[in-house]
Amino acid sequence: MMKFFKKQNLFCVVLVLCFSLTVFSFAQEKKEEKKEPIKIGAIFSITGGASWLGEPERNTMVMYVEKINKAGGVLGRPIELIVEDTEGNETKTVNATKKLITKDNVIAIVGPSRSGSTMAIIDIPGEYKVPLISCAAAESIAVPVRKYVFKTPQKDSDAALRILEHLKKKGVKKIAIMSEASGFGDQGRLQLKKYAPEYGIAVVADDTYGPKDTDMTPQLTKIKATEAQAVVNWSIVPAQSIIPKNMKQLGMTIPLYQSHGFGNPKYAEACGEAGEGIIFPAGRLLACDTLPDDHPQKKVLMNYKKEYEERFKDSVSTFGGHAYDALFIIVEAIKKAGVVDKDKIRDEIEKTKGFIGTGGIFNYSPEDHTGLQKDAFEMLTIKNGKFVVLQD
Amino acid sequence: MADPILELKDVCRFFGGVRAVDGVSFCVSKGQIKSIIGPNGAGKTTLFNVIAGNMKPTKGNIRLQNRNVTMLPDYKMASLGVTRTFQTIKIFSNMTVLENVMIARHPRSRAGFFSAAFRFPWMRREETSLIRESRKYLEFFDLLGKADHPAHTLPFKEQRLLEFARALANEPVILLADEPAAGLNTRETKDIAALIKRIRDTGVTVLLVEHDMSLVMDISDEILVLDFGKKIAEGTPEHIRKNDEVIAVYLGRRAEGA
Amino acid sequence: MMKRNIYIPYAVFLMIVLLAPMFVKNPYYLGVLVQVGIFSLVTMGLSLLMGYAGQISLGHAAFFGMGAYASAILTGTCHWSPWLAMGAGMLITACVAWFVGTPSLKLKGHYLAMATLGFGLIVNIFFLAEVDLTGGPSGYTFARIPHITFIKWTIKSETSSYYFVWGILLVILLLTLHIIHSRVGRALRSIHADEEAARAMGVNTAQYKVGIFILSGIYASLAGSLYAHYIRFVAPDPFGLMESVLLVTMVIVGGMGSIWGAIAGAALLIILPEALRFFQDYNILIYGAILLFIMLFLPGGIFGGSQMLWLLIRKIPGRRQEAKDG
Amino acid sequence: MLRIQNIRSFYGNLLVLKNLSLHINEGEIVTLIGANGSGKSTLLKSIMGLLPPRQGLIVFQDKDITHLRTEKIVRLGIALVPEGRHIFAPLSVQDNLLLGSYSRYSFRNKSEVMADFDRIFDLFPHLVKKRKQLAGTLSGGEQQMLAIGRALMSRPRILLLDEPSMGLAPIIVEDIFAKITKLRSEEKTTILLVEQNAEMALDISDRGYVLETGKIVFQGPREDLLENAEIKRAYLGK
Amino acid sequence: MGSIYALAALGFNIIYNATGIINFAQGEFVMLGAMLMAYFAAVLKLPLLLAFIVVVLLVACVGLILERGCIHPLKNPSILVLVMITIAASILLKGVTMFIAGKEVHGMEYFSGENTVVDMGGAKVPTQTFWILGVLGVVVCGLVIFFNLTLAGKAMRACAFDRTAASLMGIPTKRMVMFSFFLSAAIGGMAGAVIVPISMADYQSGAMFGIKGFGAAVFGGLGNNFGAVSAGLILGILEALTAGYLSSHYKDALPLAVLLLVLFVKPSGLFGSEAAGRLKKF
Repeated sequence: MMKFFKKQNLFCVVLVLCFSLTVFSFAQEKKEEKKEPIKIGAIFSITGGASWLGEPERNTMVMYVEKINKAGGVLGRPIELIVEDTEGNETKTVNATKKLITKDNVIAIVGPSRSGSTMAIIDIPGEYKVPLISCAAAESIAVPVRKYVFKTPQKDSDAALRILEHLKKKGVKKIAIMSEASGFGDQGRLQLKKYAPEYGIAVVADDTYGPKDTDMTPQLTKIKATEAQAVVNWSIVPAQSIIPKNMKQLGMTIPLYQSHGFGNPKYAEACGEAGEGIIFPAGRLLACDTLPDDHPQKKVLMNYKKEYEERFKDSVSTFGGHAYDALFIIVEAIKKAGVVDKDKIRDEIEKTKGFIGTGGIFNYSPEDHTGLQKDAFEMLTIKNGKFVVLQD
Repeated sequence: MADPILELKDVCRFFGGVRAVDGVSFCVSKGQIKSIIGPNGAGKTTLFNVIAGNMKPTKGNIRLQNRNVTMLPDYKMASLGVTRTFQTIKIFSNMTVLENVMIARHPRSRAGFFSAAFRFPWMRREETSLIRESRKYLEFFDLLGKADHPAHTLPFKEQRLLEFARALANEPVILLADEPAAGLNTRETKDIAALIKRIRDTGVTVLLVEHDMSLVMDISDEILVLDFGKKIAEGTPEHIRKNDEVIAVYLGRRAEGA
Repeated sequence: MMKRNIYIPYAVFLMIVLLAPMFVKNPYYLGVLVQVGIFSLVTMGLSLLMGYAGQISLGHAAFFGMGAYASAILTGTCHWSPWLAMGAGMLITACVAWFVGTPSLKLKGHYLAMATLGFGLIVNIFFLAEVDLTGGPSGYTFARIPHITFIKWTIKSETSSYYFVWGILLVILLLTLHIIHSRVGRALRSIHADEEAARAMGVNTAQYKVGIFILSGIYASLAGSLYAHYIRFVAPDPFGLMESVLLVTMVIVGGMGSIWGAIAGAALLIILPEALRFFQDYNILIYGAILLFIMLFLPGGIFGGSQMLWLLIRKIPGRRQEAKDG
Repeated sequence: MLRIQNIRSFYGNLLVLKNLSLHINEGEIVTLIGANGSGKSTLLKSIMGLLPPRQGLIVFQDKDITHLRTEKIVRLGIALVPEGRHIFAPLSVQDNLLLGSYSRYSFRNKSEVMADFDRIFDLFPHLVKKRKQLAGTLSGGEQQMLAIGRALMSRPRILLLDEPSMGLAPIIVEDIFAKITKLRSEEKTTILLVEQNAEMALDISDRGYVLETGKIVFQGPREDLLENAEIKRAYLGK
Repeated sequence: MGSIYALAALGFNIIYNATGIINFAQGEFVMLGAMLMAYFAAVLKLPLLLAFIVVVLLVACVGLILERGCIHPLKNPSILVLVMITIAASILLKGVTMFIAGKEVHGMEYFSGENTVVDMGGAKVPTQTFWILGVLGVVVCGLVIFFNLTLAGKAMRACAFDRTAASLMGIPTKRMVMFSFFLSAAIGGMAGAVIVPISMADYQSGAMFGIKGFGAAVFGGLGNNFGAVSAGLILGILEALTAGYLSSHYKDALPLAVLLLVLFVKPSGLFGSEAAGRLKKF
């Protein structure tokens, strides 16, 4: 009989635990409503397949919201940041968005981190009239323009254009494309294929790999057999660090171009010495110390880099920068609007002009919710394991 | 021999190189109790499986009521009236006693996914009559009082009875009983013997595999002895008891006196 | 007697479902409940397959995804009516289920698990690879999936979605309960208990197994269509292997062999992560821990557990639940 | 030698053995008869520590073994030949026997174990030719012999036999019973025999117990049991 | 790659053989092995051999803890419950790893130096491949010797076949189960440790190893170690061929489809015999 009772007790414990958890989380929210802070929501892929995006984004937001609040908040009111995790799953993203809007009553949302997730919720801001600034790069987020949806990262197509420009300058006529089988890789692949003819460049190979693959030699062997003069890889996952290694193993000497998704010092680290000489477009953040001092972004970038690295003991990545930009665009808009009103804030965001962010200088307009041009990208390369601005 | 219900002609079943059943021919007449005996591994259960359609014979011919049923799968055999009980009891433990019997009426009812989902009136009538008929069989085996008990709560002997009730509810032409006395004591074995006779008296032919010689000798009309997949003797109990070969490979000296 | 058995809980459940929106007004909570409804539909089918027929499928998210993609593509690219697309989705899924199920269900145990898992992966890779058809990894972006229209109401708001999804669920639930308590249900359970004996009773087990596989596939496909029209965006991610595993977990956590358990399991595993949002990063830990806990101490699932509790209250020394499944 | 005092054993919440007591003296063959479900196998499991009783005491050679683990009990010198034989089908005959000696095998007594092989093969000459064969390919009778041989490899002081005649042809059963008698006369092994085939079992044993629904309902020397009218009717079929 | 699948499959087999459990946390063992190896070798800069041994032992201990904590307390669990428990355990392991090691990707240099390749008939083969094959070879030989020639190995096989009978022989069955987890975790850890220079690892990479390893184990015929190794290698080769010559999209799908077909034709897996493949019902 003993065991029977024991089991029963444990069952009760579980029940009580579940129940109290739920109640607790409800109660928690009730209390907070009295302080009347300005609520800003954030949806990032903190866990799941894209956690390396969500993590720096969340960290950035948390850090700067604290900073702002310490400095007295906005319009005399503190900002309350509510961060939700998408777990890289579209259904969860939808839930998170609806929760932020209808339960937490946020006035604006930053995120999601990924294009797919953003596409999944793209109509929700419009439905509930809450401005949203996405940290995902895909062009389709801002094209066509949706009234309540903005984005901070540079456009994929601009990255593609920069790469193609550079290739043309180098006299490359034939390229091989590699891309990761994900929303990001897919978009980039399409952009490259679309614009390559305009630069007189032919795509002689087009291959993909899974985000969790660990060996790209089969694809690269295939490319090696073609006449490609350069490999352009479009990916955002760690797997891309394997490519330069594999290329070296195969004895391939043609240059490797990466997308802006390579913009994470960890990836360069993971490549080891095989990474030397990789060329890729990126925001200036990564190589901000090699920027000329008179560059308008230099101060912002250096500050952000310093603060982030001090606080989190971790190297800065461009993705965190996207969140930085989004947060300050919203803060600026609130200041300008003077009232905490979702529609007014939206209007002010749209009027943002000349805002110096980490990604570039933002100019939104009713026709353009991207805010950045292709000059926001700088061509970078890896020298001695460090990102530097490519000088030519 | 009048009226052969089941006829086997030169039936073989090989597993790789092993000849589990090797050219066995015999027939079972209507209303008979026929037993198959033989040492362990002689191919008795394999032969059962071949007849019931669980396994296809490698060679040979099986006829049921003058119809060729050699290659039919087991569930078809069941609907044609070949029903079996198992050596290790195989009742449906996740159902009630009544439901166990109702399953046996499966080939004699017709509700499918669609009609079940929408509960047409005819289907409801079918269900009611199913319950009525099934209770009749439970009554025959004195299990009616436990109709709503979960089947796995029955004591061993009653599970065996339930297996018979279920088999009978299938309205078999021929009942294949695989060691019905396994695990029963002498008294219970006698009950089973009486029961099998009763079943025979309702007009069902019975084919039996059994180790308990007292049971076999007591109730069989005819006995078939298998050894290494081959038939070594066939005949009445008296005949078998005196067969030298059978004594040598199977019965031993003691049985002579029994 | 049997009638009372199934209709009373059903009526109670009906009342709860109908009245729930009176207490839950927030669209977010309603949205979560809509998802509970959608997933319950899948787990109900899966529960029929697992709990009743005793077969396992680690590829059910594929059927779910096929329904969703069929709805998305047929309404978006081909401009079909959502209802027609839904039906077509179910038809396609049924055919695929038949095609896959016929050879797969001859397998047993881990081999069946592997076969269905492999099938699920292949379908997911198909969603990823056929960029021109499905939009590939970025999801279906060629057109917005339209709202569904029921008679004259457009199902757009959370409340209408709630009633729509749960309305469909209730109808299906009733049909499912009918199936369970019928000749077909008995045949399925007999397969679970002992396939050989079932065949010996004249049950065409192969046909029933494939039948129930198709049926559960259709449920999943229908749920997928509802999902597509509710979320209005489909991408391959939510139809992958982990989702299949999650679905199976829902059924087991809820308690195998009970349709109510399937609904309870879906509800728990949808609501739990939402409730755990509070814990941020820690939720994966807590989620894993809770799952482990349920499995360790309630192997019969929550429904098995609550039955045990009930038995205890009634002071009937019940048999141990776990002896039954397996 | 083995004394069981008032044990109560449960299957789940089902009480199977209700205050059961019995004892076995050194050198005896004791038969336990009873219907299916009367608790015979449960009793053996309780002795072996596979299903320890919740109450009561099991004493083996003045040592309390009630709650010892199975391994320990085997080491002390009790071996069970389980119902249905349970040989290791995928292993060879020799390996099966070798595993039988697991509880006392070590480098030091390797030769001793090897000598035991010969002892077993002497007892069951059938097995010699098949020592390299996989155990699963043996016939039922040979499997039963292997199972007994395997149990003997642990050099038990007392051997528990659960239904050794089950599913075997009469001629083989006779052979097995002959071996059991031989075991006692030659090896001086104490034996507890659980049998369905009551008549044959009682023939070779010294004493007997009758078990019904978890309780001993009758006990006594062989003659008493054979004479008892009730037992005759229920178990001997006379 | 195939070798890793083979190693993972072996891990599945060992636990399956001893307990009839499919341990879905097997992939996490590989992941843990990889993560720890990267940590010890790349961060702490321990000598390779020492790091390797420490890693394998640590992972094996995790296996032990898993058995003690999750499998052992269950008295009479059904197979399905066990499956779910191992899945839950793998989620937990993943979570813990995420906390301790973070979400980043970890990698390290090849054992015999970065970018060393051997030229084999025109194809360049990285040296790490030989390390992996070597480890696989050693593990396979070790297992063959253990299971066929030692008493403990035979006892484990006996345990796998019939646990009750084994305990009646005086074999400590519970310790055998524990040991099987220990062993299979150790093998998983080894696989992880040798693969990390090639593929790198993060806290999520376990799932893939798990699935592929499970696939290889099943297709090789569950419980059949020779089959597991062959099927693992075949799986790896098929993948490389598909990616190289057909479509990289379907690189994962095609080998799966091929193996599914095999399964349909021969339900007990490539090398499983009907009799040996005890089909467990869910």
